[in-house]
Amino acid sequence: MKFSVTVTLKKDVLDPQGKIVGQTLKNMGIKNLNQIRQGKFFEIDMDEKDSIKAEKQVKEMCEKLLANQIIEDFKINKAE
Amino acid sequence: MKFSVTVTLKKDVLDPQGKIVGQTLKNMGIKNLNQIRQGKFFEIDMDEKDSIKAEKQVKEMCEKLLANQIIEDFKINKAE
Amino acid sequence: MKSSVIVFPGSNCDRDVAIALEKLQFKNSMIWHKETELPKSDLIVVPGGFSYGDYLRSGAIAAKSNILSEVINAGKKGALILGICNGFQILIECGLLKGALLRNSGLKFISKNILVKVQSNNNKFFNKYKTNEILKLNIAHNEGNYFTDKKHLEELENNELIPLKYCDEKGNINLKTNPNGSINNIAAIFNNNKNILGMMPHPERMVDKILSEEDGLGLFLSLMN
Amino acid sequence: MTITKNQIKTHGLKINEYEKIKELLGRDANLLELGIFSAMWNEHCSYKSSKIHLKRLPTRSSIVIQGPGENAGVIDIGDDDAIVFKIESHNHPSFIEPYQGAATGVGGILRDVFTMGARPIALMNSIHFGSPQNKKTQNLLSGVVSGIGGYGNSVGIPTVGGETKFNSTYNENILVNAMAIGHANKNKIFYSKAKGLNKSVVYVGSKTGRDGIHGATMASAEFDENSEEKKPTVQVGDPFTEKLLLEACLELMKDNSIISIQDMGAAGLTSSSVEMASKGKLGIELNLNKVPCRENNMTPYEMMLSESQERMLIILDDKKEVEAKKIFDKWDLDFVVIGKTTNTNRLVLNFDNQKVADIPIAALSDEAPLYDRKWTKVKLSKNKIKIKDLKKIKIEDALIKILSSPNHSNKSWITDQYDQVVMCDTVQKSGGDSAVIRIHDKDKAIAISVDSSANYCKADPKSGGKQIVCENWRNLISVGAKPLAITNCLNFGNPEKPKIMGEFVECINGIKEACEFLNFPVVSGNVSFYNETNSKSISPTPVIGGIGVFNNIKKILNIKTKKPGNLILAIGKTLGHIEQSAFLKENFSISDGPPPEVNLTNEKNNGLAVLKLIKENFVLSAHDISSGGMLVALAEMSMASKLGLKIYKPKKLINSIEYFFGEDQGRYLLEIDKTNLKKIESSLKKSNIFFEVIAEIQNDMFEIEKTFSIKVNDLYNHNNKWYHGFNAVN
Ligand SMILES: Nc1ncnc2c1ncn2[C@@H]1O[C@H](COP(=O)(O)OP(=O)(O)O)[C@@H](O)[C@H]1O
Ligand SMILES: [Mg+2]
Repeated sequence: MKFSVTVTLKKDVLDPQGKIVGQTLKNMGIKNLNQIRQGKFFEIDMDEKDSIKAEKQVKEMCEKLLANQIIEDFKINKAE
Repeated sequence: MKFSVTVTLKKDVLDPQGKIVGQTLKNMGIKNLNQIRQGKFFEIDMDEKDSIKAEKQVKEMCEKLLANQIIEDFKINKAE
Repeated sequence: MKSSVIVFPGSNCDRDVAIALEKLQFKNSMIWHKETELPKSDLIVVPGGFSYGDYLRSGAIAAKSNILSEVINAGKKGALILGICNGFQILIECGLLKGALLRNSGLKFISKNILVKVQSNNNKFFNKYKTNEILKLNIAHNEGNYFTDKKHLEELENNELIPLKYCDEKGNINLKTNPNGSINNIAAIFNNNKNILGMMPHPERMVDKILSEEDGLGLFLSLMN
Repeated sequence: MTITKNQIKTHGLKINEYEKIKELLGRDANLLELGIFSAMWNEHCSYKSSKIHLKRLPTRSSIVIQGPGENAGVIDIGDDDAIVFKIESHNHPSFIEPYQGAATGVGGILRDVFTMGARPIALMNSIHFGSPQNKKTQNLLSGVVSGIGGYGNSVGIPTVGGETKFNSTYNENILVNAMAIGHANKNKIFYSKAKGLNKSVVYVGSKTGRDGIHGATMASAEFDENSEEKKPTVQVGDPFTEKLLLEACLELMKDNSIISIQDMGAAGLTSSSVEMASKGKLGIELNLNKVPCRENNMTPYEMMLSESQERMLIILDDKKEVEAKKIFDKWDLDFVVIGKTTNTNRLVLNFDNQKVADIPIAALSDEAPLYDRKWTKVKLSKNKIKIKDLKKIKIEDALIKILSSPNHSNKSWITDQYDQVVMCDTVQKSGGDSAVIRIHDKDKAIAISVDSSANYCKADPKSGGKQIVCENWRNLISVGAKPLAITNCLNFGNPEKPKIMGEFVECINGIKEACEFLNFPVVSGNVSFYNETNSKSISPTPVIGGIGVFNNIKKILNIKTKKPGNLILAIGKTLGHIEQSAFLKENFSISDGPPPEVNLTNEKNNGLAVLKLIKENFVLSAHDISSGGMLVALAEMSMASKLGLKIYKPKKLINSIEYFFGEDQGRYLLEIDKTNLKKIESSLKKSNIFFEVIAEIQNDMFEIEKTFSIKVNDLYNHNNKWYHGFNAVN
């Protein structure tokens, strides 16, 4: 069973990476860029048929390791 | 107009981060994890009403900066 | 005085800090991360380096290791803990210190000698320095851009919990003298009890006259007090 | 299935080479065998075009423990200490993917050094980029620099110096040469020669993936528009695993369980197993089902040709397997017995219970083609350039132009991305003439310098080859070290062209002559050919990495002037050779005429005289004079200390421009105390050394008497501008 997870910085946390990427893009001529923020993306493949159980495990993975919840939010998607 | 972009390592390209994250998750007790691979995630906000034009610009951003196409693939999603 | 240096796969300043400690007559032990018990020590050091390659978030994976639960217990009981560079990142990831260390604002690894100003010497770690003394130390990191919320920042500022701030020769603390984008030029922070210190600069790199100035010595000397 | 012409071609082999393969096998090769031959017979692994010329290099002296032929060279620095070092190119991969290319270049050279039982103690590099005006340059520069830093910083080895140059000759072929230096006990050096029958062949390190398949073939091919297609061969480095592998290997090396050990570099499992067997005159048999693989369904072809990083092959003593495995388990690394040594003198590969390849070892190594390629003499330009025919230029403007040029600008934008002091033994970082690293726990140190001068070599390969060895020797002496030995990386175009081959042969002749004269042997090296795109080749660029030793750590010098009132002494005669100078290049875009002459006798005498003065404690700071000439060297000393200089006008009837910017060889600048001048003069006169007092140290102002005066701080600012402007985000 496959999942994807996105981890993004919370709104009020500074995103130095996104900021520089944004500046660079503007310098490259993309003037109508309002904002870009950078996060992480995980593709997860579980050896688990029970989708409820699998999703619970993915949530646990996010809470315990993949995201630092003090500064980051995460979102789990079930892959088709 | 908002987009999200995922940038992932091409198949067969070594993902040292994903490897260590996977090992750590297994050590933490998630035994049924087959594989986890790590990529990047971008949230992009464009000041552009024309969705075709905006998407073209996002594609350009990916090709020129956000993804290193030698080792990475990207995917663009229009955010709701 | 007894000290313990915790070693993770990828640590690379463990030997350096051990040498500094031994130079000052600490009885030091190196503790491998897989161990489950910590010898009784007056000081626990979490050294710099790239534990687990800095993968995921620097310090995140080391923070899950066996020995860290021992370190956390010791810290809660009041043991002195010093986290340097990657060690600071680990102490943050395991919750002993609050806030976050983000990518440097220039998005580049920075390694150079910088200046920091001692904000207060009213603690176990800096009592051999004078307040407002300017120290030359070395930094070498990718993620040293300290960030925290307003409330915690006020707490830090109001309770003398920020022992070091980046500055210039004249002691100016401002954006121009900030190497990595750290909020309020913060280079080091304490927990509320001031028994746990996390710092980005490497004091152990400034203790040997043949190599450099010796501004780092004071920290180790303070700890012996 | 028979091998098609097209398959032969895509494997980088010539039809007649394949004919020879058939002859050696006594039959057609299968595809796997063809792949193995192509990997072993390509230029990168076989040195087929260079071998007969490399043989001429002097490789011995009383301090050489191991010369070329092993993973790295080894020299004796007294007591039980040995220094293990080598330089290697990673040019082609870095052009395609600068970050990973440079990073894996560093990783590869580190493994060459720790395979021999040495703990790496320093990294150096030589990187060459196209013109700053070239659109690709900025991206390549920033990628390469962060790749070098990213790898070295993470493994925890200080990157302490190197050189960075820009020239349009590298527009489509950048150079990334990395050098690693390690320290070992001289009685515990490990070699790659296999010994003993039926010994276990053990695979350790990372798993094998599909990366870099045919990387070695790529490094041996010219680029063209279709190079894009070669992209998937880029390898990704994992410095974290390298650090573990380093610690695990050094831990295992503490006892005597290793019979021989070899890293898997170019052509991975193929070249490592063949090399070990070939050196030991043995056979080797592998069961490929045992190879730790990262992906499912990998074929024998992929396994044998993969260039996945951070892997090693070890031949172990019989009874040591259990203990050895424990060490690798501790470091979470794979440790698998994949085969054994045999007496067949053949490489035999089994997969799924079938023999899938069976090749005589000698066919892959000793019988590999060797070419004595045609070469033609390089036409030398005799053109003289007359200063008075050029547009008039003020000395100070010319100086500032040079100091603020890409090639002469301060490199801190680069070096601030390298951890230069981790391991706490860095006595001198980059920025001086040589880096200096203390031998851990001892009162001794080594000096390291990396140099090249492609412009000189282009104009006159032989003289340029000599010059670069001399410059390297000078750099070591300038910090007070006694030069011991060098490694070299020879970067050239397509050797199948007689003109390029001519540059190569003559450069080697120059290097040979200088090394012999200075007793400065070559103990390791690397050749990178085919640095050529659409038939345009790079200027010949030999890079020399030299090592010197200090027996007294208190006698280490740097270029920082120390005290107002002290004098600057120039050692060596200034004739004012202006052709091929930075002055002409940066101010008039002229690069014509012959390079400065190299007089080996003067070079040696001057160098030894400087060492003697240093030994007698007369020298307070020192700098050699190289690109940019005397005035640039003086400015560099000033900028390092922020102290000014009052420089005297040349006494003789020599043109000031030629005097201050000429690039005559064999010269040094030394800071001395006035009160010692008499003693120094008489000592130098006695040994027939030419010298002149040329300046006095003062505060703040850098000036030439009655000519110009500028604040040192302004010079410094000019010198520190370019990189930041070039790499600014806005
Ligand atoms: N220019 C050179 N001068 C001296 N020795 C060289 C030179 N080029 C290569 N060698 C030697 O040839 C051997 C093979 O080199 P190489 O294929 O680069 O080794 P590896 O496979 O370990 O990278 C090494 O011992 C190396 O030192
Ligand atoms: Mg090798």
